[in-house]
Formats: sequence, C-alpha cells, structure tokens
Amino acid sequence: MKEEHKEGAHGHKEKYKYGMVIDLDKCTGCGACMVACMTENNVPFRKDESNKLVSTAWMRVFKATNGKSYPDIDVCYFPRPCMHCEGEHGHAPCVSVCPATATDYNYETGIVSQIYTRCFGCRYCMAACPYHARYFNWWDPVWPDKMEKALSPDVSPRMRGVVEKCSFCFHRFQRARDHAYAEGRREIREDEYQTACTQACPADAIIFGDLNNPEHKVYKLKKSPYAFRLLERLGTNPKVYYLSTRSWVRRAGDNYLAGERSK
Amino acid sequence: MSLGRRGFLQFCLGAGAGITFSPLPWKLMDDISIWSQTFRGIPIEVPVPPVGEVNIEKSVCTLCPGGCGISVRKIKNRAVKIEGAEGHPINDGGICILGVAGLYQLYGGARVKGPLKRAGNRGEGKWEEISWSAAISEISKKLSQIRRNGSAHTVACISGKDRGTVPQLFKRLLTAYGSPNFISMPSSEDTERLGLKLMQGEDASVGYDLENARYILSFGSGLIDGWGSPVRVFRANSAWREEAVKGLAKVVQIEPRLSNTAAKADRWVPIAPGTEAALALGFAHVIIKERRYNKNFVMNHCFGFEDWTDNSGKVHKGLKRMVLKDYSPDVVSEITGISVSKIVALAREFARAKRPLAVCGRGKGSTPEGLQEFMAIYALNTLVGNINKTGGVRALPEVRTTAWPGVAQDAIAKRGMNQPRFDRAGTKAFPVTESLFNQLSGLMNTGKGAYTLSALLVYGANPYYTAHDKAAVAEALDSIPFIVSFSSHMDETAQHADFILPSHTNLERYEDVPTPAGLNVPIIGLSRPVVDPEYDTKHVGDTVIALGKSIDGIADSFVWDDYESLLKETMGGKWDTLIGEGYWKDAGYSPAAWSSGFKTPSGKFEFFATGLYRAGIRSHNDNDYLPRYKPVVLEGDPGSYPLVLIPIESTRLADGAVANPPYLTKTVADTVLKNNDIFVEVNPKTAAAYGLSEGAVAMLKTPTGEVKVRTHMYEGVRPGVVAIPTGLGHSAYDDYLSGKGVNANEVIGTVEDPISGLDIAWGSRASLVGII
Amino acid sequence: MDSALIPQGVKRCPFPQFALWIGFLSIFMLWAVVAAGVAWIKGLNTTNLNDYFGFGAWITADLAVIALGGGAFFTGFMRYILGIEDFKHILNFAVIIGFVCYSSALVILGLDVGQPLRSWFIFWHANVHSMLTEVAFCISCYFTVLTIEYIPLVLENRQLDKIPLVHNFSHNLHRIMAVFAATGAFLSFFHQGSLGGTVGVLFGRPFGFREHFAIWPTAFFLFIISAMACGPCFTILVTRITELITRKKLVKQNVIAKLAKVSGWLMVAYLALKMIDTVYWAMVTLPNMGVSVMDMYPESPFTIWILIAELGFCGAIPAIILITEKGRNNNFLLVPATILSCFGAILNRYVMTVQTLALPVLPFDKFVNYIPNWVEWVTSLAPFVYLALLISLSYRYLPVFPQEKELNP
Amino acid sequence: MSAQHEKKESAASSPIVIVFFIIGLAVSLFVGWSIFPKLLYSQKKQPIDFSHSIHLDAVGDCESCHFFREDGSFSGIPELSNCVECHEEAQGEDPEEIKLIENYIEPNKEIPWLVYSRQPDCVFFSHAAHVKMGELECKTCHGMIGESDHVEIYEENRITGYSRNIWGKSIGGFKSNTWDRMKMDDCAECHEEHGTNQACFVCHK
Repeated sequence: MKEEHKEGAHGHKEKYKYGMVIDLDKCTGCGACMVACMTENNVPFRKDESNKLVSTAWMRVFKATNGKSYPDIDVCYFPRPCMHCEGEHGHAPCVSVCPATATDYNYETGIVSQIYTRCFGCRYCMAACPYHARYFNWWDPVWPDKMEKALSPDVSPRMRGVVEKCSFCFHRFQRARDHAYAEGRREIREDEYQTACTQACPADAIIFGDLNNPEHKVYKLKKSPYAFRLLERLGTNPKVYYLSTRSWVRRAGDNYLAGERSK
Repeated sequence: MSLGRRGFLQFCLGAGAGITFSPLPWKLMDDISIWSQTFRGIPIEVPVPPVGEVNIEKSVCTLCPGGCGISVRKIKNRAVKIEGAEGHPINDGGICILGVAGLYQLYGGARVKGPLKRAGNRGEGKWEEISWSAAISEISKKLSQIRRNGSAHTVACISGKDRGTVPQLFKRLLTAYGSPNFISMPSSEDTERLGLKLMQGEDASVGYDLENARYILSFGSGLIDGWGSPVRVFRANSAWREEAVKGLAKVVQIEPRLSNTAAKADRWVPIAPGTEAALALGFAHVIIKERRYNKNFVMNHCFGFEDWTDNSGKVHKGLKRMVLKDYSPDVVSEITGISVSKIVALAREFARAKRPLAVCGRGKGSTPEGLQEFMAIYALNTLVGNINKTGGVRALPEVRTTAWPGVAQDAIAKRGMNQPRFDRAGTKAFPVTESLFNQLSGLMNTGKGAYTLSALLVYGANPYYTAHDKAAVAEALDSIPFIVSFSSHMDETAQHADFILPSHTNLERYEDVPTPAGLNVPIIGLSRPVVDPEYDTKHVGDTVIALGKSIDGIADSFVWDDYESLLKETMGGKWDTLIGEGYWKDAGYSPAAWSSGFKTPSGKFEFFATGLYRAGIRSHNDNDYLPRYKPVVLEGDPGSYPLVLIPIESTRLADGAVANPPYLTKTVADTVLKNNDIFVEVNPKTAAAYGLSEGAVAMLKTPTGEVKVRTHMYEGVRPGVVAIPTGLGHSAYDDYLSGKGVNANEVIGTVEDPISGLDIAWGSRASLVGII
Repeated sequence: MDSALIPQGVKRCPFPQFALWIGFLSIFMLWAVVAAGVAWIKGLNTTNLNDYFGFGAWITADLAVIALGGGAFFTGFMRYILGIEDFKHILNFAVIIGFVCYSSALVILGLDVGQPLRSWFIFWHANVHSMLTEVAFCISCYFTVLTIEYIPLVLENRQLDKIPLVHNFSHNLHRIMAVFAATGAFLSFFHQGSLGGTVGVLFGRPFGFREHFAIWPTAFFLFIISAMACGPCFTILVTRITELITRKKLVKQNVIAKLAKVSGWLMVAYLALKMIDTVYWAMVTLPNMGVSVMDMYPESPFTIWILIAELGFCGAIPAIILITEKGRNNNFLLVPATILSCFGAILNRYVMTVQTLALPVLPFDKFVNYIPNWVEWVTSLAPFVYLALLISLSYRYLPVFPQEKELNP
Repeated sequence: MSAQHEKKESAASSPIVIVFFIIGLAVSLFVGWSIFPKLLYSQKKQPIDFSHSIHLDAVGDCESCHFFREDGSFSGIPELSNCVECHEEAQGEDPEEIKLIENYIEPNKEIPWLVYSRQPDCVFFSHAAHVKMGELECKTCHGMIGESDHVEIYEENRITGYSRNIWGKSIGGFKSNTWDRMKMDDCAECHEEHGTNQACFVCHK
C-alpha cells in the first residue's frame, strides 16, 4: 500500500480519513447494526426504552417516508452513526464547543473522540450536533443478572451524567494497530479495521474504510452519482456517505427550499 | 493589637506560604480530579470489565432455525460478543439482530437456574429446587406408572421442530415408550413439505435458489423481515439490489401492508389480505392463455396440465382448463383488488423474465399457508420451468447421517404406537399431515379427543405464547395433569409446568443444525459449547437419555453414554469437518435433471395431486386436487367486525419460542411500543372513518378476544386493514420483557385448512373502537 | 427586637411581620433546595430534559437572569466610568440584584451538569475555543467582583461598622471600587456577549446560528446590547415593587427617569440591530442552509407570533414608552414598559435556547417540544424568591437607598 | 492609635512575630512534605514476596513471563498457569514458594497481585506500539523492577485508589528518570518529543 501523508490545512498529518458509505437501497432497516453497536460498546438497556428521547443508541436507524398517501407511499431507513464531521479543518460542530476539551478531532484518523472521564455533562455538544448523534447518560447503567459478564474490556463503560457517542469502534483500530505492530507493519489493512455495525450488517449495506485511500471500497463509492451526505449544506463536512437510487431519498438527506434543485 | 493575635496572624501567614510551597494543595487537587473522574456512582457502581486473553470460538446460532455461523469473542471465560462467522456459506460474516443480542440468552434474566418442581398452584410461580437425580427419578417414576397402566399413548411431546437429533431423541423416547404423539410446532415449511410430497413425490423441503433468481415474485413473504434463514435472504436481497440498479433484477412484493420487504422491493402490489392464491392463478391464466409457459417442461415433465383420463376412463380436469375457466384477470381483479392491467403486466413480466422465482410463506413463515395456495404459487414456478434450475426451486433432500439402531419396542410400546394420534394427523381425517398442533385445543376443550392426554413434555416450544388463540391453547394444556418443560428460560409454558428440567442455552451445548428452511443447498451445522454452563443445567439430550434409561422397560433403546457421543456417532465421518469448519455442506449437490427428478408414480411433476386420492381423500370435484384459491372464511360477521386484522412480523421483535432480548425491544420504534402500550397500524382513511387520531386508545376486538391498543396512522396499510405487531405481550420471563404490549395471538384465532388440517389463519376479522 | 441592626433614621416594619414574610419566602426556597437536591443526588433523569433538549429551562433561566442582572454592571459602568453621579443613588440596589442574579446563575449552571463533582473541569481543563468556557470564566470572575462590590454595603451595617477594622476595610474598598466596576464592566461585556455566542456559533442549528462579525457571531453583540437595555429596566421594576411593598419612595424620580431614558434608547438601538440581523439571517444565512424563514416558525408555540411578540410587544412598545419623557415619568406607563422589556429579554433567551433545539434539522426528523417539570420550574423560578429574600434582608439591615432618609423624613 | 504607640509596638514585636511566621512556615512545610504523603497513602503487602532477579536469572528474559500474544496484545502480569509451569511442585524450601503452592497453586486460585502500573479503565495503553514499534525498553517506564530481589510495598492512594507509582515516589512530583511517573502528562511529554499523535483517541478508550 502506498503510504500517503497529506498535510492538512493546519499542518496536521492526515494519515487516514476513516469514513462510511451506507447503501440505503440495501439497508433493510433490520436493526442488527444498532444491537451490534450496543453489544460491542457496552451500551446498557433499561426496562422501558420506549421514550426515544432518552434512549441511547450510538447507531440509530431513522425511518423516512416520501410523505405520499397510500398506495404511493415509500419508506426508507437511514442508519445514523456519528458522522465524525470534519467541518472546516477538523472543526466539527461539537468539538470546538466542549468547554472541558472532552472531545477532539483526531487528524490522524479523522475520528471525533469522546472522553467520558473528562466530560462533566454540560450537553453543549448535544445542542451543537444536528444529527442527534450524541447521547447523555440520564441513568446509572445497570446490567441485570450476569449481563456484566458480557462487558467488553475494550470499551470503557460510562457513568451517569456524561455524554457518549459512536466512536467508529476506535478500539478496533487500536486492536488492529497492535496486531500490525506485532507483525512489524505500520499500515493497517482495510479488512483489519471494520466497525461492529459494518461487520454485523447482514445486508452488507455498510461499507467502512479510509476515504483517502484509492484502494479502499469507500473511496470509489463516495464518488457514486447516487452518493450524498446528511445536511451537507450546513458545512459539517460529515464522513458518512449514503447511497440511494431513489431521488426522494437523496433529497430527504438535506434541506432544500421549495423549487430548489437537489442533487 | 496583642502579641498573641499578631503572632497567630503571622503563624497563619507562614503556614499559608508553607502550604503553597508544599505539594499538599496541588497533589490533593490532582487526586480529587482523578477521583471525580473515576467516581463511578453511588450506590450503583459502574463496573470495570476485566481484561484478559482473547479467544474466538466458532459455533452455529440456534436462536432461530436459520443456521448462521457465529464466532463468539471471549475474554478468558467470558463471552463478550457474538459476531457472524466469516466465510460461512449461509451468512458469511453477517448476523441478524437476534443473533447479535444472543448473549442475553446466556447471561440475562429469566434463566432457570436448576431443576424445579412446582410447589404452588399451576402458574403461580412457586417452585421447589430439586436435584437432577431426584427430578429424573420422580419424572420417570410417574411416566413408568402411566406406562404400566396401559396409557403410554396418552403421553405427548411438543417440540419446536422435528428435524435434528434432539427432536428425534424425543421422538425416539415416545416410540420406545409407546406413544405416537410427537407433535412439532407448525410453520409454513409443513405445508411446503406436504406440497412437495404431493407434487414431486419427495420428502423434502423447498429450496429456493434466491441468490441466482433475478425476478422475484413474493406472495407476502417477508423476505427481509425474517423469512427463511434471515441473513441469507438479506444477502440475496443485496445482490438483487445491485443487479436492479443495472436493470437486471426486479423484486415484486404482493402484500396488504408496506412492510420493509415491500418498501425495498421494486414494486409493491397492495393486495386484499388472504387472496394471494387467486392472484397466482390469475398470473397462471395469463401465462397459459398467452402460451408463455415453458412448453418443454410442461408438456414433457408435468402431469395434470391438460385434462387426463384415469384407469376407469373418467376424464379429469387439468390445470389449464380450470385456470382458463375460473381465473380470468377480471375475476381475479375482483377478488384481489388489483387492476386487470397490472395483473396482465406482472404475469407477462414474470414469464418473460430471466430466472423468475415465485416465493410463498407469509411474513416469517411462522403460520402455514393453505395447501392449495402453496400449490398455486408453486405452479407458477412450474409453468416457467424453473424447477431444479439455477435461480429456481428444488426439493432439497436431508443431509444423510448415520442411522440410529432400531427402537427396541416391547409389547406396551407396540400397543401404544398402534393407537391413533391424538391430533388426528395421519388418521382418516387428515391422512397426509404428520403433526397438527392446532387440533389439540379444539379436541381437548370440547372433549372430542379419542382419549385424554395424561402427560406432556415440552421442548424448544412455547405454545402458551406462540399459538394462535392463546386462551384456548392455555385452557387445553392446563387440563393435562403432568407437564414437564425442558426450557432454559422461565417462559410462559415453563411457568405452567410441573417440572422444569432446564437445558443448556445455545452457547453452552452441542447440537446439530439441519438445513434451514428455503436454503438452496443441503448443509448441516454444529452448535458447540462456547462457555461452561452458567447454572445447574443439563444438555436436553442428556436429560432425555437419562429419562430413557430410567423409565421402566425402554432402557434398551438408549444405549449411548451421553448426547455428545450420540451426536458424534450420528455425524460419523462428517464430525471432523463439523468440528473444524462448524458446518458440513454437500459440495457435490446439484438438483436432479427433469427426466429423473420426480418421484411421483407418473415420474412427472403433478399439478393434479393424485397423492391425495391415494391417501384416501375422495372428492368428486377435481378442483380439490388442483392448485386453487378457496377463500379462507374468517370467523365473525363483517357487520360487527368490519376490519381485517393482520400481523406485522418484523426482525426487531422475536416472536417465536425464543423471546425478544431487551436490546431488540430497545430498537423498536415508539410507534410500535410506547411505555407498555402496543400500537396497531391503520390507514389514516380507516382511522378517520372510525374517529381515531394518532395515538388514540382503542379496543381491538376479534371473535377470539379483545385487547386495548393505541393507533398509529400509517399510509402503508391498505384501508380496511388493521395491522398488529407480533412478539410483544409476554407474561413470563423478566421485567425487561413481560407486560410490554399485547400478544397478537390473543386476538388471532385459528382457521383449519380443509385438506391438511393445519392452522392457516393469516389474520382475523376485527373491529376497532376508540376509548375516550 | 432587631432594632439595633436597623440603619439609623429609617422606619422598618415590626419584626414579627418581617419574620413571617421571611418565613414565607424561605418555604419556597426550601422547596427549591429540595428540587436541587433531587437533581443532584438522583441525576438529571428527574428533569424533563432529554437528548433532544440538552438545554432547557435551566439554560433559559441562566441566560435570562444574567440579562436581567445586567443592570448592575451597566449602572456601575455609567457611574464609575462615565461618571454619571446620579446613578450612585441606585447603584447599591443594582449591585444586590446583580449579586442575586449571578449567584443564581452559577448555582443553576452547577445543577445543569451531569457530573457536578467535575464541574470545575471547565477551569481545570478549559477549552479556550468554547463559548461556555468564556461564560464560566467571566461569570465567576464577575460574581467575585459583585461580591466585592456588595461587601462594603454589608459592612455598612450599623453594628458591623462599629468595628474599626471593618470600618477601615470597607472605607478602603470604597476608594478602589472604580477599579472593580471597570473590571466588572469589561467582564460583563464579554460574558453577556459570549452567552449570545453560545447559541450563535452552533452552525448545525439554523435557528440559532448567526454569521460572524470579527471572531464573534452577531448574537454576541445583540446579547450585550439587550442586556444593557433590559438590565436597567429590571432594576427600575424591582425598585418600584420594593417601593410598593414598603410604601415609601426610595429613589428620586429623576434618577429613575434617567435610567429609563438610557434603557429606552439602548432598546431602540437593539431593535434596529436585531432587525438588520434578523433580515440578514432570513435572507442570506437560512437560504444557504436550504431553509426558509417560515420553516423556522413551524408550529405552536413557535409561530411567527413569537418573533412579533418579542420584537413588537416586548420591544418596540416599551422602547417608545421609555424614550418619551411623558412615558417614563408616568408610573402607569413606565412599570408596564419595564415588565414588557424584561419579558422580552426572557422570551428572547427562551427562544434562542429552546426553539433552537426544538426545530428538527434532519428533514426526516420529528418536531419535538419540551415542557420543564417541577424540578426545573422550581429551581428556575427560585432566583426571584431569592431576590426577594436578599432584598428584604438588605433593605432592613443595610443602608441600601442613600436617598431614603431624604425622601422619607 | 497614635504614631508613637504604633512604633513602639512594631519595634518590640517584629523579631518575635517573624519567629511565628517561620514556625508556621516550617510546620506547614513539614506537614505538606512529610506528614501528608503518609496520610495520603495506605500500605499494602503483595500476596507473595516475588523476586524478579531470581526469576530473571532462571528464565533469562522478561518476555518469558511478560509476553506478546499473537494478536499483538500484551499479557501483562502473568497468570497462575505461568507459575505452574515451574512450580507445580516446590523447587526449594523458600517459605514464599510454599505460600505460592499452598495458597494459590493447589486451590487453583489466581494470585491477587497489586499492580503498580495499573491505570484507570479509560486508558488504553498499547505495549505493541511502544515496545515493538517505538522500541522502548521495559525500564523506560517500569524502571529497575526487573532487577529487584523483593517486591516493594504497594502504596495505595486513599483518594484515587491507584498506586503511588503513578504519581511517582516523589510527593513533589519531581522526576529524574523517565520511569519515575506514569501520569498522562508524562505520556504527553514523550509523545510531544517524538511528534506522535496527541489526540485523545490514542491513549483513551
């Protein structure tokens, strides 16, 4: 693999730029990605999770309709992880607002972090995120019976009162990097670092990889004429791309004025 | 100012200066900062998961019959994650929502932690802990006694499935014991196997070559809502989507509601509920009339297409005559609510398509379809000649394993086995059917059974929850004086048992997994113990062997030391492959050629099911032997029940014997479940007609029962239809599951297929009345 | 009973009556303390806040009390920096109001965080790019300034003043008060602004986001001016209420009128700038994001009327009253004008906080509204009771109004 | 107060008050530097007095017990199974070895070692990155522990619950060797020097 070190606008080394392409034509809305994410990342559950406004799901599947009546109605699912916005030069909407530097933009991977032990729960980042990708721990996490045994040591469980979000399964990157280092390699192969949702997706609708690497699948897919991103016009510069052959779905990905043409 | 005061001040000043230049405040600040970061809550402390060596164990998931390969990530002895096994022929790395949540089955609530004996009244929840040896000896004493009394045939077993070594062990137990009453829970596979036996003469399941099909005509099958082996179908669907972009594939979903399958399909055909067979025959009409069928196949390898004459010289009606006469697009349009032009266009498309495939089995396929309905849909595949072809259908044989030594039946056993089955399967009433769970409640509650059942063993099934007309089933089963459950979890059925002999969960035991429904190649999977048993449970196979050894007079049939050696012996030469790969696939399998493919007396594919006649079903109407649409008469009069209720089956809610883990409930939308209220979907037009608004509380009444629901308006439901989600409304298990919503089976009754006797209720008549 | 503590030469109500009144206020305060305790101990799940409304009643209350408390810094600024001597007659009172507002704001901010034990990380691990950091720093510093400004007044209590050390100390403090006032004014300009910036920088939220001028979003400047305008109004309003309750004239009309005039003209300036800002936002900012201004006012309670109420009823009307001489000298016009002005400020802060979050940004997302629960209501309204409490105590025992003796011989 | 009075008083008391100041200073410095650390840390004994030097002589290198697994993860503190390899039966008469066998090997119980370098749960430390790629020696962070004859007393911070070795033995936080402290700042310092990534998601999880 060719080693690519791009100089970012602020002089940061951009080694990788991890991102996702989600094929909405293939996505069946089955929800496996949500649960794969929860079980991978030690996200707890409560007895009643039906109030979706206080229910943590790093990966959440939104349901969108074309707004038409029977029988012309159409439905599409939008799986929504954290977009790991790059903004302009790494200024994601949430990063610069955090008063305690509990979240940052990693220029080497393009991943927006969240450090639970630093966060004190002011929720300013949640107000900043238009995707609702950030979740607050309203309750103490409880794992009933022996569920505590199923906790992964790779991801630190969160205490009540802090904000959490999708990390692109960054611990898997760390794992892959350890493995590569142990074998004397510096570069991580595409298949070595995949997020839990990508791996689980039974429809292979989620593709993950380095958006800067021409050999990765995402590099090509993001250039598809059917590709779009959510709320691109806000300037969030997200790293999650969506594909859909249905034009109403592509239009549903962003806001447009009446009569304005969409992509 | 006094000296003392000034001195004190100076002392303080000095102390202040000293403290500042000592580490005390700074170190304290730092420590408090660390403490506040790692402060993990009072009184609930957030756990720190211990680290350790990672082990990956391969196994096969048995939470549904899908047979996906899984790889379980372990940290030392803890299983921390279930993932799809890369390279597995069924799921190749993918995993469904239930599989990935599977650790809840192991570590979560409601596990039965050891053998239990009922202490209070039935269903009261009072139990006495009992040792395994005591439990087995008490149960075998009871069963020995029944046997001695000459009532061996009154012992029944309800099993979730009938294929695989564990169900076969139960069957063997009954055979040696002297009871014909091995009953497996029904599914659409039952009808399909029956259909194949009649039309192709084979004891086999239908294999759908979805991966290679390019025009998929789905008659209500929830292809991406959990039908068949779910991950495998998802993967096929993704392949269709890739081809569809290039214009090379098309999926048409025929269903009254815009399900996920319908939404992802290229075309949704909203049909009147329950009229799929009519539409299939309408398509057949167009195909036959326009001579678009595969002439070679139909003329040379089919029987009963044209009229035929029997040995007595009587002329019988063929499919062609019947379809052309009875199912013109006009008639079908009237029945199905689909326009004539659409019927004609779809029929032409299907017939013209490269590798077309018609699929049946509504929703997840948990309710059987009518036999003639299956024949009608399957006939479409026949007409286009895709039987045993790439992208078509095939009769998939069972993987051959080493046969067990014959059952040593004594006189009691032989006498018992000669008794008719309680459920009337295989009797004169329903000669072609093997097992009829749905007949139980009717026969028992009316006292019309040939005899009364005195004991019941339940494994891998939860009839108190999953059966239609839940109340009637509960009443019937409650009347059996002795029930033994082998469940790992405190499900509704275990709750009503007298003994619970908890079995290991899927991650704690060996088990073979037979070819899942609908798959296109014969395969066998091996589920393996991934972790040591968490509780004092036992492999169900070992329990059955132990029972067999201790019930008087049948021990000779149970010669194995334990289940593992039995399994190894049964798998024979395949064992090493199973241990190594986790599955054994019949690599050399290919469907038979047309000339040798049919085991019917005619050696041909039979549109006209002569097998029914041979089995003793006599009718003067030839239509009774042919694919046909016979309207299902739902209970209740349309006046008081103006709406039609259909179930919504979704991957996000497990509605079978394996209950929904809380992770799944968490993903369910608040328009399905809010607090403890279930939502039914209705078209806004229907809602307006009944004065219901979004979220309104209403009474959903059917002839079977009535439940309180809330309404969710959804444009994707046909007007006049109410759709209710399945998989909610448990009354057992733990607080994370029970009391949430309503069990759809409380309001869906049973409808008997006239030929097979299976319950084919795809819905119910219903009314929806708002409560203010 | 407590006559020895009461300043010389003024009349106060009998002690039992006063005790009853304090007791009454304390009950409510106790309720608020219970609510705060519930939130702190059991966590924020006891509120109606959720993942869509990370900010709610508390942040609204924070922004609002700081705007209303703006009278303190602005009066101080006019008195000490601009040298308008008249304002010294009301400055003490403005400082008390400011003290209450800022201490309330700090407590509410402390309530609003999920991990109160770590709330000091905002200083310990400060991110200088965050508007909230700026807010926290400035509010804390300015609260210290207000405390320093308030202490001399406390020390002027008849009994305390008898202690020579205390007397000298407060005397010396008085001399350097101008320095603190200047510092306070400087800090206040920043944090009033950064409160506006808090919402103004959220480029993921079309309703709140504003274009930047220099390094600040325009909301930064608007918040400063609106606080300068409504702060004095609140001071006037509270003065009038105090006068009503005590049935005494406490501040001369010319002082009030002058303050009202300044406030009025600032409101005019604010309205003009706010109009320009709103028009630019509606015509340029929003269309670039693909939304029209009417998308921002989709349904009740967030219809266009909320904007009209804010700028018209609670903006233009009080401004007109305040800038006309007749208006500001007529109590029946002045008091409603100050009420409207204060309400306008609260409404503005509410809209900037809650409406910003209520409007879905993702096209397929739902509009969600939020209503605070009792924990939030009680704690958010507590500042007003706390204000009554502190004013009652200060008025009784401290020489708050220099003109009181003169006006009530 | 008259000027005379004032002068007299200051003249008379200034040397004495300075003494008070000095006493205050001395006492607080003593408390801060000497008493405080004693109060701050509790002392705990390791379950077995393990000698690194004897084992190092016997097995030759650190990697025999502290090894990398195939997946690149680091084994850290050896498990009992490592010990069993040699100590299934007593090799000598050392009372510590007998303790090992009687208390742990025979009942097959893991030894509850107190880990000097234990970091909070939110920390991700990659030995592979530092040892394999960074080519750091063990002692760069762990010091001379490999040469020790006895395990030192484990001092646990009563507030944080972590070992004293994290902050370092010097209560003032002074460090003369790279292995003297193991705080985030020490990591960051080295990362800064080597131009390695400083983002949160490098060392945190």
